[in-house]
Amino acid sequence: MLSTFLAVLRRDLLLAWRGRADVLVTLAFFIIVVCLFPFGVGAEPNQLRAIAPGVLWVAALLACLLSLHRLFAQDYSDGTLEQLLLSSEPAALWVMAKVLAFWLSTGLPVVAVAPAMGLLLDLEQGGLPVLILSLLLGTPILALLGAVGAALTLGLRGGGMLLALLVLPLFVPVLIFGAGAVEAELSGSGAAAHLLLLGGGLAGALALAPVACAAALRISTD
Amino acid sequence: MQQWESWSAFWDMGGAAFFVWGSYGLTFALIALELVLVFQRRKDTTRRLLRWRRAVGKDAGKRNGEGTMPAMESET
Amino acid sequence: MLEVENLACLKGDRLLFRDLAFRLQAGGLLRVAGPNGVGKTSLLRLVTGLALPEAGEIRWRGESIRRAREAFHGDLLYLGHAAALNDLLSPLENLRFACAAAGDAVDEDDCVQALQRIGLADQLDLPARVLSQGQRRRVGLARLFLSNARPLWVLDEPFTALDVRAVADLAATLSQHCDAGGMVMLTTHQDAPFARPPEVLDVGVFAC
Amino acid sequence: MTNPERGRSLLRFAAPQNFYPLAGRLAPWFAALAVLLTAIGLWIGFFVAPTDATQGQVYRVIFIHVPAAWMSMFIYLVMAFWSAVGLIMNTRLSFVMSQALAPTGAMFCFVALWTGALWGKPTWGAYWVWDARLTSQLLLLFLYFGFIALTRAIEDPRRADRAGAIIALVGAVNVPIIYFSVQWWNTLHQGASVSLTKAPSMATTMLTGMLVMALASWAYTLAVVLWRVRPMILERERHTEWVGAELERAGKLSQTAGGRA
Repeated sequence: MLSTFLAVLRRDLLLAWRGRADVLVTLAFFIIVVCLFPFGVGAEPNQLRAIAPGVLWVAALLACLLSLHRLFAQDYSDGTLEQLLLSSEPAALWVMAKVLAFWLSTGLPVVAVAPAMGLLLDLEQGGLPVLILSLLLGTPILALLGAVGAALTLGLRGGGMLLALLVLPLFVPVLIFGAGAVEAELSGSGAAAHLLLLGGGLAGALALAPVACAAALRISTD
Repeated sequence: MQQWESWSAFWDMGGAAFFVWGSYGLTFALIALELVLVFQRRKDTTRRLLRWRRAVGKDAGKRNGEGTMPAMESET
Repeated sequence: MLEVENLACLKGDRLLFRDLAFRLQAGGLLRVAGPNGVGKTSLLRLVTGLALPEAGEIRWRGESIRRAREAFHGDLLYLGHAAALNDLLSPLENLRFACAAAGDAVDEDDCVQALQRIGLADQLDLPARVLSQGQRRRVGLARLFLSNARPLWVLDEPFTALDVRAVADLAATLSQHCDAGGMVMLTTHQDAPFARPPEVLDVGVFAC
Repeated sequence: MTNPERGRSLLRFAAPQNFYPLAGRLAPWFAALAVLLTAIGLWIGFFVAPTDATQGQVYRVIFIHVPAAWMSMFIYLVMAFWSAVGLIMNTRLSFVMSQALAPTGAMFCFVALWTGALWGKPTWGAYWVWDARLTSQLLLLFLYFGFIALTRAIEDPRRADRAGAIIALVGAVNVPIIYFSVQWWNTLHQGASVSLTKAPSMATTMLTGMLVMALASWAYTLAVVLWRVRPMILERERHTEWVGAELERAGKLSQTAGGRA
């Protein structure tokens, strides 16, 4: 039953490995964006500490956005997408596999280096577990929502900017709850509510986004 | 004029003339602009489609080979 | 088996054809003909369900393909213009993925044999980006040797960029598939040595 | 129409044919209604409603700010509704409707932001504060821009219709989430908590003025959307015979008008 799902997951992970330069570029982008902030706002530790959760989250969001257009572009131009749409499995299933592979190859590395970048901004160490947890819950939502945008803008001129315009407003709640979780933890009010909301958002996105994305892919290849 | 002592008091809006008239002014300017654009588009579309139709041939709807699509026809 | 009725196809703002109808029975080999731009590829994409028709219906085993999509796609093999090859993967990896993604249980040995049979024995493990046009084409066509379980084959210009021997081999494979009760629908600009002459569907007749 | 099969398959071409003249007949009436209601609303707003005890005269911006904000949200929902109808029933007119609504919705959204900023300056001392309502409104404007940009960027009308419908629906699902999250964020960050619409003890005349202006913006939206949808229908259906006849009629009209001038 899951043969398409597994085949897509395996292939996309293999492709991510073969094209690992792309993954490294995304990671480097994330690191550089974070490093820009002290130059922009000044290296005063208190100030950096105050903006650290927001900066890390915005940088993670931009890194995700930057690589989103790659999600379907290659498969669209070489005809693989058509073949996948002709699989007898529901398209929402293998879309999930593609998004999962995308997240494992771009979201997860960002989550992995985020604590180090947090230390660079002097984020208190008590906030690091919550930072990781919020990114683990939040970045998959970004990938799922972004997949819908990527599917809609397939093959369009200026697709990258259009994709940003389409999905950035949708990313705002994730940003609010993600960065908010870290701040709430640091201010002592506890991050449970934020993390629960992120978890709820992830569940909702997992249920709805693949279906919308599959519909968008059928429309874009029509 | 229950609310205002004079017209100049009305235009002054209790010192907030810029904010009140700025709001109303821009709103009505935008509405006017939107209406102008809508009617301009109507004119443009009609003119363009008319030209297209002349180019394709008067009886575009009945001719084959131009990729046209008769809505209703009584053949067959 | 495959029935098409009243089909109309809109491309951009042009109606390409309408009232197109045909029927393909088990064992049938149908060649879609017509000049360039008449909508041959569009017709194939409509038949596969990749594109939505403007009007009309396509039925497979008596059921509309939109209603019975999963069953229909389980029975269908479509090879389009693009060979569906990823440049970073080898022909063998590409072929294995294509089969697995389509849901065919094919093991590696069968894939290797299929590639050898189509003349890519030496390129099995090279990345696909070094292949020539004809070789890329062949990787896609190798799926034909592994898809006998799928009765309906829809092929868009399968003979392009193939040499004479490969064309003959492919034609023989298609004829065999039909003899075994399968169905083939294809577009081509060249005459291929089929065992028996194919039926011809001229899309130009239905053009608007 | 001797062939019933074809009649059915082309049924949805018939709907625009009926809708086009209907839209043309209705639009002027809605426009007249809009003018009338605006006149009444402005009269109430400026000459009947009393001066606000705390805010003075500035509050009179409310008579366009609030109706515009309401309208911008409502139009997005209507767009999503037509998009859903289009995707489910496969009717092209629904997609055209949602695309005709978008610019007006974006315009109201911008008006709400602009008037909010101008109202905010004397009230809060700043043109922009990251108030929950204003921020949600700003995000809604981005959603409108996204929809408009996407439908304009796709050349194939059928793909543009459907892609726009998907993004409208995705946006509509997200609007409540965005609103909730922004509210949450705003209360945590202790931003400006003065809410624009919660003017203390709002007089009934103020409320009446606001409602009349809201009705006026409804009528205006209906009129302008009906006017905008008409050339869009002509464009989409230009291959049909009725559009041909319509165009010939319009061409003759403009010719005689040109001859006179």
